[in-house]
Amino acid sequence: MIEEYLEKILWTYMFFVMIATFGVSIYGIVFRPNMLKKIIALTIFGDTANVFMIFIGYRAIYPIKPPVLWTSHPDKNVLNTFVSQSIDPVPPALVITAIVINMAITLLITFLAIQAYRLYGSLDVRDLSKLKG
Amino acid sequence: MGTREKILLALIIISLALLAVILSFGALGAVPLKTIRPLGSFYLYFMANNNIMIQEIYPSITKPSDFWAASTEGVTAILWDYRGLDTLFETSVFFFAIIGSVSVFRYYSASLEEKNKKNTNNSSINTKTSDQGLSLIVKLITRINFVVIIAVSASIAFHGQLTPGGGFQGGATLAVAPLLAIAALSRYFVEDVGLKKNTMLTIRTLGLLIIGLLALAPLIMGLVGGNPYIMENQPKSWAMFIGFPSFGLGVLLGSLAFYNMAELLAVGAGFTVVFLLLTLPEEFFKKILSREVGEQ
Amino acid sequence: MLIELVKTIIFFIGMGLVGLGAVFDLIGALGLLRFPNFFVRLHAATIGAIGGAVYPLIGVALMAPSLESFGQYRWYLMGGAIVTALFIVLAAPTGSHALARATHRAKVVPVEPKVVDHLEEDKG
Amino acid sequence: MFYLLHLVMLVLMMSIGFVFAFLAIMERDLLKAVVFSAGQAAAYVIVYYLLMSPDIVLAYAAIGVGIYSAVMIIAIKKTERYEKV
Amino acid sequence: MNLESLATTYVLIIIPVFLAAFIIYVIRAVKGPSIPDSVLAIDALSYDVAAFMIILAIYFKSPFLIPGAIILAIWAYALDIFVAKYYEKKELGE
Repeated sequence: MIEEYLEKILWTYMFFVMIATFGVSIYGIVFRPNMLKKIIALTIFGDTANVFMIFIGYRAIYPIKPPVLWTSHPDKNVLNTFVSQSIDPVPPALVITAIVINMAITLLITFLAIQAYRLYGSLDVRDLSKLKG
Repeated sequence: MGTREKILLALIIISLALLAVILSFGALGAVPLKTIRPLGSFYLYFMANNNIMIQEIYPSITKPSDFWAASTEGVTAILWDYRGLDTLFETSVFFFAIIGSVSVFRYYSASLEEKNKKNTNNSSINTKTSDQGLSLIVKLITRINFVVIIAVSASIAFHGQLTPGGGFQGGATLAVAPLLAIAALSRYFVEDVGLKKNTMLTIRTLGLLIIGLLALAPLIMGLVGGNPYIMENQPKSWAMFIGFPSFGLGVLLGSLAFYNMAELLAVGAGFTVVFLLLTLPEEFFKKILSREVGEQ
Repeated sequence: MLIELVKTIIFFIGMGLVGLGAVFDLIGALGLLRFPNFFVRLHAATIGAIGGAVYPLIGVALMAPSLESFGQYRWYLMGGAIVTALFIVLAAPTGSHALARATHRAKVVPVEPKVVDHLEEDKG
Repeated sequence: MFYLLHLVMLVLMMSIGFVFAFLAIMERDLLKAVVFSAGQAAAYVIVYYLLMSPDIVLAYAAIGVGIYSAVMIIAIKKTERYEKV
Repeated sequence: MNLESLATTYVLIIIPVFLAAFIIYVIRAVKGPSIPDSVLAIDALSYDVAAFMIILAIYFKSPFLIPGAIILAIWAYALDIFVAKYYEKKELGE
């Protein structure tokens, strides 16, 4: 009984921590003036979103294993035990795609930021917005 | 902070609080489920299944091998087989991001030639001395570590269908080798070894080309004999080309191993290009940019 | 029979190493917290990295052959542990060395309990 | 009992990740922010590990701890280190 | 009691010690007056996390959780080298 309550409280606490991280990173993206700081905040936001997705796809059971089969020739019992213990493999597959695309976008933005510094001598968005032409 | 920022901040806080309330009532599953979802269960049953059990679960299926992904690792099976097209376009996004980066730094080749010319004129004093890179200890240990890194990345990529890992993970591990070489031994060492920008671009394009050809192979074979399909590993009993060779559930499982190797090449070479571009000395860019501005 | 005995002894040696590693880890962490400045903390970091990471890894590698429920994959566990231990033995001191040398050169942190500073003299 | 220990580890690592993320955003010294961001990535690596997805551990350890930090350190070296307020 | 359950129980006792050490490392990384202090703490934290991952593989009885450890160790080393290079040289490519 007490374990169930504790379990629920702990899971809810984790979701709240995640939402707090979302809030902090959105603050960084919107209000910090430096472009590199914006990029760091963006990566933190993306990572937290990925963790959120994995959390939703998780199974709350104790003997839990990654979705990898032990034997290459499974019979019926092995397969049933495997499915009853393994996590859902769909969210990890989605998250790997998300991580790669995040990283590609971050690389491109970083290159653009460096080029902007070379051309205009500043990374501050307030300075960059005053430029003309 | 102006009025607009205040409104924006208030909106952010309100939406996050709304999300928190929704979650705490358990809408998205504040405590994760104890059972598995049907889609996940499908993937888990059929990713490495040798015709067992399928007809019990889905009696309508007459040819069980139609759904077989030939991998003992669930995530790789989904990435390169069930959602193969998605991964193909993801690799393309990575490819075009690097194309964009190269085109942003498009003065690269000119500056490198200038640097080489300067070196030959000045009898290359700063490029060959011990002044480059970090201390001798770091250089030696880094050279030893290259062996470990390359072996680990190869094992991660080539066993991708049996143990956790795969092409992208192996490529991201392989990328640490040029990165450490750039930091510890200087980028001139990397270019002397032969890892130049254009070579790496070629290898990367080759990797993507292999992936594309592998994906299109069933289509081309199918166009000849009828019933074409694309990018899938599992044998199709109704098609002319019944799938890539899979020698039992041994080491080489269908096309997954080839996809992983090609992805390893593409990702490792792509990261090398990025780091070679990023660590270019700043003074050449300044010179070139000032010249261009002066001409205008 | 003899092989079983040897395996069991090796297993207990491995367990001892894992426990020793945990204790060393805590000691290294406390040292890193309590020592006064960067150059002194390098000692504690070495205890944390070598004592806290390499010893447990060797211990796991020794424990692995007795874990029957892992099947043939216990050799995979053993190999992974040994390779990681080998890499950390090589990398951790090198990383600390590079960091200490760069910190000294850039004068980020003053060398405080200083009797003699040969690195400074070498630089001239 | 086992399950609760698992949950306590998860809670601890999420909290460490939040602390590092907060410091990374609020820090004015960008180099320090990058180091804190690497710490956040290391905490999230254990979170992914405890949520039983070793594939993501492989990909994210390489990208979050290594490549982001390296790219950002190079970019800071090329541009400027302190954020203007 | 066979060796396996002994190993699981033993690892269960070990885990809190490691967690305490992690918390102390984090305190040093947050407090660290200079950047090398933080980097040193995060470095030691990463190596210990790598070891912790392999120990936990015994606890969860799953050998497929271990390959992340070596990757984490490799990239922690790379972080060290990069911060050192930042302080030592004018350009990171030299």
